[in-house]
Amino acid sequence: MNWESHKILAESNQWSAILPETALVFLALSLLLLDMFGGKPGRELIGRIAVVGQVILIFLSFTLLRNNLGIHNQETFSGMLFHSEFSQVMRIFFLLSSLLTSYLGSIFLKKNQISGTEFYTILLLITAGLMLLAQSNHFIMLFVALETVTIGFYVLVSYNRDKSNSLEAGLKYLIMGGLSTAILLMGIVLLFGLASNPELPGMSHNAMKFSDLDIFLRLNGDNVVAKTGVLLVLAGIAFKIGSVPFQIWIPDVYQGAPTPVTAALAVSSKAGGFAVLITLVSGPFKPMAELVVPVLSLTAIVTILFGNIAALTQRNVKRLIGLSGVSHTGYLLIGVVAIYSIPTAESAIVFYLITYLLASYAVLGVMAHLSVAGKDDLQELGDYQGMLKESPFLSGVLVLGLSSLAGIPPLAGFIGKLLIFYAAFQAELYALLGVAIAGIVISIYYYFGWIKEATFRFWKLPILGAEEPEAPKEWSEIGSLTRVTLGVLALLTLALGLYPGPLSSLIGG
Amino acid sequence: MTIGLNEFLVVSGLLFTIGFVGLLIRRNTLVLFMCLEIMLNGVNVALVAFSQFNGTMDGNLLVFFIITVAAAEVAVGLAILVALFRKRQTVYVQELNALKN
Amino acid sequence: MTNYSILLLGTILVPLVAALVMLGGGSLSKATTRSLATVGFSFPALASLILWINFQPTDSSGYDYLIVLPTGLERLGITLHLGLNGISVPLFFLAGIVGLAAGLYALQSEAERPQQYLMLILFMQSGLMGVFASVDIFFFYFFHELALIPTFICIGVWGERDRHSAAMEMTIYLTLGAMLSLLGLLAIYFQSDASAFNMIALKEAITTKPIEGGVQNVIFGLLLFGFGILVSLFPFHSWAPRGYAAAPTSIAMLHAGVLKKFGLYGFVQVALPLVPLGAVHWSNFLAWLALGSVVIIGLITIAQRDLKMMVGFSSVMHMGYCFLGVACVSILGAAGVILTMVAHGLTIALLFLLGHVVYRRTETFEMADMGGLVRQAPALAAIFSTAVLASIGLPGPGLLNFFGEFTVFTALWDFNEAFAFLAVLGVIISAVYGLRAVASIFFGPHSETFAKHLKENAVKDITVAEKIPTFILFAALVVIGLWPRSITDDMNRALEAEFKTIHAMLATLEIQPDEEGIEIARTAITQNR
Amino acid sequence: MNAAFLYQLLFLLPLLTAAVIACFLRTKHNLAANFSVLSGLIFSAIALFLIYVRPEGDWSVTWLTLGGSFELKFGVLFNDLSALMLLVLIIVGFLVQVFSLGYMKDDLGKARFFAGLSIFMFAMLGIVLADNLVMIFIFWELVGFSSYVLINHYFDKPSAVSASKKAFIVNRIGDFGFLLGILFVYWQFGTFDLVELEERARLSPGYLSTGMALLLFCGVIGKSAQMPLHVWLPDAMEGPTPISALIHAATMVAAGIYFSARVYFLMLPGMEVIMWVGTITAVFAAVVAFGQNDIKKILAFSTLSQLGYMVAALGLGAASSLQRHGEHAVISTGAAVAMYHLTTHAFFKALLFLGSGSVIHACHHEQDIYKMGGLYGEMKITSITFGIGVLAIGGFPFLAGFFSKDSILHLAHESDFNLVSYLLFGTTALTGLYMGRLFVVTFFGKPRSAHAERAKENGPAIVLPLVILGILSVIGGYEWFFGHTFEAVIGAIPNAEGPFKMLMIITGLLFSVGGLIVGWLVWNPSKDSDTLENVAPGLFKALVAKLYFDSIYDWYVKKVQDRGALILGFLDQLFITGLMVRGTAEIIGLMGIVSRSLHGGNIGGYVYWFAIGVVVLGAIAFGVL
Repeated sequence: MNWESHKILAESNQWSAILPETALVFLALSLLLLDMFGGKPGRELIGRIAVVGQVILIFLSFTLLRNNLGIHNQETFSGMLFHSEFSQVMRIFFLLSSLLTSYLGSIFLKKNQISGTEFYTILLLITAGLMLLAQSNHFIMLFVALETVTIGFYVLVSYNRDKSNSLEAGLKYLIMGGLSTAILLMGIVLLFGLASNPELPGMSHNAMKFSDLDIFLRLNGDNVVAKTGVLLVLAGIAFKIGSVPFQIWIPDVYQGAPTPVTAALAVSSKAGGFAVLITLVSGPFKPMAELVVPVLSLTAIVTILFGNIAALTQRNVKRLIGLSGVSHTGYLLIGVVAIYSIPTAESAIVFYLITYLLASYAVLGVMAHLSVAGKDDLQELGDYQGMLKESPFLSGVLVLGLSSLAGIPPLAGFIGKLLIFYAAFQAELYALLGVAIAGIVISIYYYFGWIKEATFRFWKLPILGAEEPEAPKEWSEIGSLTRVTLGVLALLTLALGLYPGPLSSLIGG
Repeated sequence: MTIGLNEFLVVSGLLFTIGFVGLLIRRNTLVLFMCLEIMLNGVNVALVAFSQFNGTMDGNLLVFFIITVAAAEVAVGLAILVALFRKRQTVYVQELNALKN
Repeated sequence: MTNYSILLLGTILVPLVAALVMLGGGSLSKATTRSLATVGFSFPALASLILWINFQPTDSSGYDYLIVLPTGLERLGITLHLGLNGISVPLFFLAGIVGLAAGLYALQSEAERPQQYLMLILFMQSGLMGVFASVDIFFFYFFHELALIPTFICIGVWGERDRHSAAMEMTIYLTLGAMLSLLGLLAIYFQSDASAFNMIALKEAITTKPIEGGVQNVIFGLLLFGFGILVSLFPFHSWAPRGYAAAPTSIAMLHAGVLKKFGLYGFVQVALPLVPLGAVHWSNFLAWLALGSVVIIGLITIAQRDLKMMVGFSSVMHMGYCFLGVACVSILGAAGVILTMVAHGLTIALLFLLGHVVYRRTETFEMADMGGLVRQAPALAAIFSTAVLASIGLPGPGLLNFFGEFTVFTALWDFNEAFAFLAVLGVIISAVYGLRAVASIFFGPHSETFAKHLKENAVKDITVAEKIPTFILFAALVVIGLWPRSITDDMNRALEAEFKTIHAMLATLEIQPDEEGIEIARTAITQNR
Repeated sequence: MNAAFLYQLLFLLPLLTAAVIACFLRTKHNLAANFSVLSGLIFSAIALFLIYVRPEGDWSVTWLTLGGSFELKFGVLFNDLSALMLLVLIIVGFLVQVFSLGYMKDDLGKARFFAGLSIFMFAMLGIVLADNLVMIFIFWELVGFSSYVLINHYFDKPSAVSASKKAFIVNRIGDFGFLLGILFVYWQFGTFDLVELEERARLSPGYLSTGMALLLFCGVIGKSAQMPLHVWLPDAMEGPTPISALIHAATMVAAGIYFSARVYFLMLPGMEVIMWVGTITAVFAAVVAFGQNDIKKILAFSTLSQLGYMVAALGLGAASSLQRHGEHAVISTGAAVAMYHLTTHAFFKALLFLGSGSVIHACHHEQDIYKMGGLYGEMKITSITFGIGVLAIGGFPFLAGFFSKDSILHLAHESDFNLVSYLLFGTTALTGLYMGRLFVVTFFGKPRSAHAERAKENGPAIVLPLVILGILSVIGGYEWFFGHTFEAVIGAIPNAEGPFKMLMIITGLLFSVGGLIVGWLVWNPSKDSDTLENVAPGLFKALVAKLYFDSIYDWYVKKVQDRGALILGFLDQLFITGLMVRGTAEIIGLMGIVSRSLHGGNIGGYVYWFAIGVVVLGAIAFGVL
């Protein structure tokens, strides 16, 4: 193939910059069409088409990224989008996450006998939204992309509409989400109103564009309204990433949502929030370091501690994943704070997010197999007893995933934390490091406790005689696809821990 | 007295606050939806005012998006609420707390 | 890179590969598992022996067998940089030998699902070899963790009484220690302007631009608490006796014998040369805690009635000697630490092993329920009491233990006579608990419980299969004990170079170094305080 | 022949013997015994060659060097002093081995016993030949180990088990000081080597100190069972009698004396204390001996008492010798005298112990002298040789004990410490008396038990060593016996002359023979019970209890140490495991429960979180926070 000609072609047409997003949308729409006109055989193909389409897109985006094709480091659509290196990586990240969600979704849909067209459609739209979100360079773009994602998630969370819990979760997510949208908008409005005020220096007629706002805030950093606006925007994002005190919805929603959606919320939605946050702190909010750094530092501290402590006594695994996810938000926030002095900390965050993705999907993938059809979801820690005996494969994946989340070497999660630590060290954030350590130590308790439930509890005790295991659970059958998917996730978790080189060079830095 | 930017902003702030307080104290989910709408409308007021007084169109532009989004949000919200009402026979948030702790 | 470097890499890879085969190979037949495990345990032992014998550093860094492999983390200064120097060689050998003994004993264990058990121990073995073979500090830490995780799992799955809670406590506590030491190690790197995160580069960087005194204090403090927890320094010891009591024998052998030495090795290899001023600053504090380990834990050991708990506490106590050696901040003290570590590693592994051999015969660890076992198992009695006497530092079987302790005491007297006085009390204390244990297990009349047990069960003397690992450990202990120069000559050279670095560093800090440069530093810091 | 090779051979021989027995001959008892004796014979031959021929050559191996000057060596320093000690070791050692062939004939642990003996010979050899302090300490501990093993020979008996334990631990207490003393010496003089130390101590005597001397002396207190660490020796009699003779009478317990003589130059500042310790031990043990009925215990106390003499001699000698002998004396007078007494004591005390062993063996392991009696009739050789031993220890003129005791009392007389002189003098009288009691009650009168009635003289393996030791007890004190081989030691002994010599002869005669006669009168052998017990039961009870030293120590161990340990263990559980570790975990767990309960499931409540968040952020923006 002649890459050069593609390059020229790509650069000549702005639309080619958002080719993956466009393709996703078309894919989503074609799924709807297929549902309408494809009849029964067409409907059965929907899931597969969605997956195959995403695989192709991932391959495409990956090729573009590897070969430095497409549009890089420049604005498109009159400054609405900006295609940074970082956002290109995040695109693949969201696609990957979406693919895995589709896979988990197929298990979920099959088990609950629910039609899947809307699930895939919305998922693909959300993914497109997330990808645009990561590239947005303008508050309007940001808002629209964000709301696409959020509203899509409202639907997905309550997708299991036969279960009142799923609906309740959707409702809660909606109200809290609506509130946070309002807060975010208020922030945007304040910033916009101030920055377009002709009486102020550095004012702009295009004040919602990040670069203009950057210039404005450089000159008006002390303005109270500007400060308020910045903080309200941060609050809106804090809802997405789930940092204290805007994390309170997380356990309930995670618990009620279908497991694949929980996974997407935990990974994609959070990563989307971080993508925005990183764009903002390395762009328009850069001049506000004096305000943002202490706020984010404090948030990081409280988030790490709260997430871990609240997870400590949690027995419901989905809530546990949610709360532990809160603590991961805290660790990531350390990286965000570090960006202020070490711009390369960005790649540490990306690496962390990738390890988090691998481990989370591994764990949630295992969880998806425990939610048995026709019965209430098995979500209690106690349900994991004797898992090793029932399904050594799943328990192996679970152990690797949880250990990676806990940050234990030689797994990828450890390297992720290490990179964050490196950044924090270089940024001299010693207090945050101390808190992170404390958090990690606390987190060992619940991660290891889970592993303990799954693996320790049926072995013969040499001294006290055998401990009788409870009656075995019904684990849904593990197909070869599951084996491959979860196996690859677990192996990648291990491989990236043992040899992080390729990924870390891919994400730059 | 002339109505300037500040007056608009005060109204906007009031709307926003009323919405927020409503969210805090009201228990009926439908009312909560309305409160959310009020908050968003508060934002809209401010946007329009800023656009007007600062002479840019961006604010007006955003307002349309907000209205669209708000509509979508409420549509989804009502759908969920109806489905939930079928299951639980209530719209009061203090009774919609099966998911907790 | 020579063929020996490949051998060095092999000590890590062979057990790792064996473990991975067991992990990924489905259910292997018993014979396959056993032969895989035997290879996985023997290879590092033999290789470590060869590497130890051939050790001849020509590199100016004092390292031999250097090998560098890429990791992709080069921009973080991390490469898989392996090599041995005079300080790590004895410990590397220790890891190989204790690993072999523990592995051979694990082969005889009646554990359910032996394949998984052996797999985890092989992982551990791989990590253990890696810890002492790493020049790169990241991998030094990394391999430690690689070995630590199987420890937790093995305790949790194949352990004994209280295994769940003991495993949990140990995991959390040791994670805390590991995290603190990781912070300390990273801090050294970031404060030093070194080009890479390995000991050679760090030492070079430190010589030209030492870390500032106050920062050194903080870093050493982090390492002190981190390593202190990992090595069960008083009062952070509570995980150790409980953990060991719950651990399966081979795990206890490997952890108490080798893995625990990570922290002390880190002190000698990393902390002392790189942050000596911090070490001097903390030395009094460290010495007091170490004395607590020796005297208080020693006395608590006397009160133990459970054999495994006793061995566990005694291990904590002996670590106190090592910490005292570290607190001296001198060549002699550091050498004493290494000697004691090697001696203690072999001895404590022996004691855990033999303790379990006894348990197989008495089916209890309660010493009061034993008694008079010598009549049924005279050879076991002889071997066990010799091992206990070795552990209490009796020259003869425990010549190496004695040399280690004596060197530490000598260094300590120079540091502070009163400390030496208190530390030597340990000599009496250990005799008390050691002999009491031997007496109540083997001598005197049978206890009632044991007499009843004897009526129902045939109790035999130690078997050949049990003797083999015992013999391996004893042979290493006695040979090194009789000819300590086999390790001390290289060690001394490395330590002298290390202290030369310290002197050079003190020179740049404008503290005039003389023959006892560190003494000057000590005075200097005392004046500043 | 090169001496180095002989030294190596000497060290290797007993070690290999022990190893071979331990590994291959554990169940082949007779083979093991014969092998051991044969090896002992070769050992003795080599040693004799070394002593009398003194071949040229040194042997020294560096064990390890660290830092600059820290150097541990394995080397041999062979001079007149070590030659003398070696001579004692091989004579008594070989005779005891022969004796054991008979005495341990039917023992089940014979192989173990002989292996232990070989280890002992090895360890003792190390102390004798060592050329530096650390090596001495190493073998010092090792000898304690062999003693432990051998006392523990009858491990079925709880008393033997606890005695062995006690011996080891008490010795360790002494070694505690010893070790510190070595450290002290090293940091003062920068070397462990004895020759270098002597030189440096001579050049800079200012570095010596009382503390150093007393710390080193701690080791002697432990090993030579001086007050207050004497308690282990009487208990150590639980071991087989040949062991008591060799280890706990003739050689090992005397190692402390030998060591002090070897490093007398380091001990000088502490001599006064040393003297007093020795004197008090001598008196104390002699008194307590009256309360013992166990034949071996009586002998043990007499050993204690005689060791006290030696230690007192060490102390006295230094106090007076320095004026008379020049700085270049190889050995101080006191040390020489102590060594002299050590030698003769080794002969007659080994004789007495082996004699008692013969009696015990004949009486089927009966040890109570009031269960014996009338043995003279059947066991003539044993009785006569035992009698020689009794006379020798009592100082009967011109027997071995007379000369050495004479020189000690002479030193005491010459010194400024009159009280010491009187006490030591008086103790001589006591010695005669309790030995008289022992001899009379054991061998005369009527048999007081069935065992004693059936007692018969033992076979040649037992009797022959008795005869040889009997002869040595007679001739072992004369200068011609030593010749010039040990000139540096024997030549340094001051000789009493004139009236004092006469006094010595008279009192020696008086006390030894008088002791026997008075003993006969007071403890009439026809009686079945002890006279003192009848006359003064309170005093006797105190003596039986060894003046309560053991009770006090037992009380300390049980009530203070063990309880302290338990309490510490409890506190450890409470504060460290409980409060510090679990407490922290509990607090965090509690916080976990609290924060978990914050998730009430009510949207209204959750909105408050957002509200608080917004308010806090607003406050920050407005600079309130």
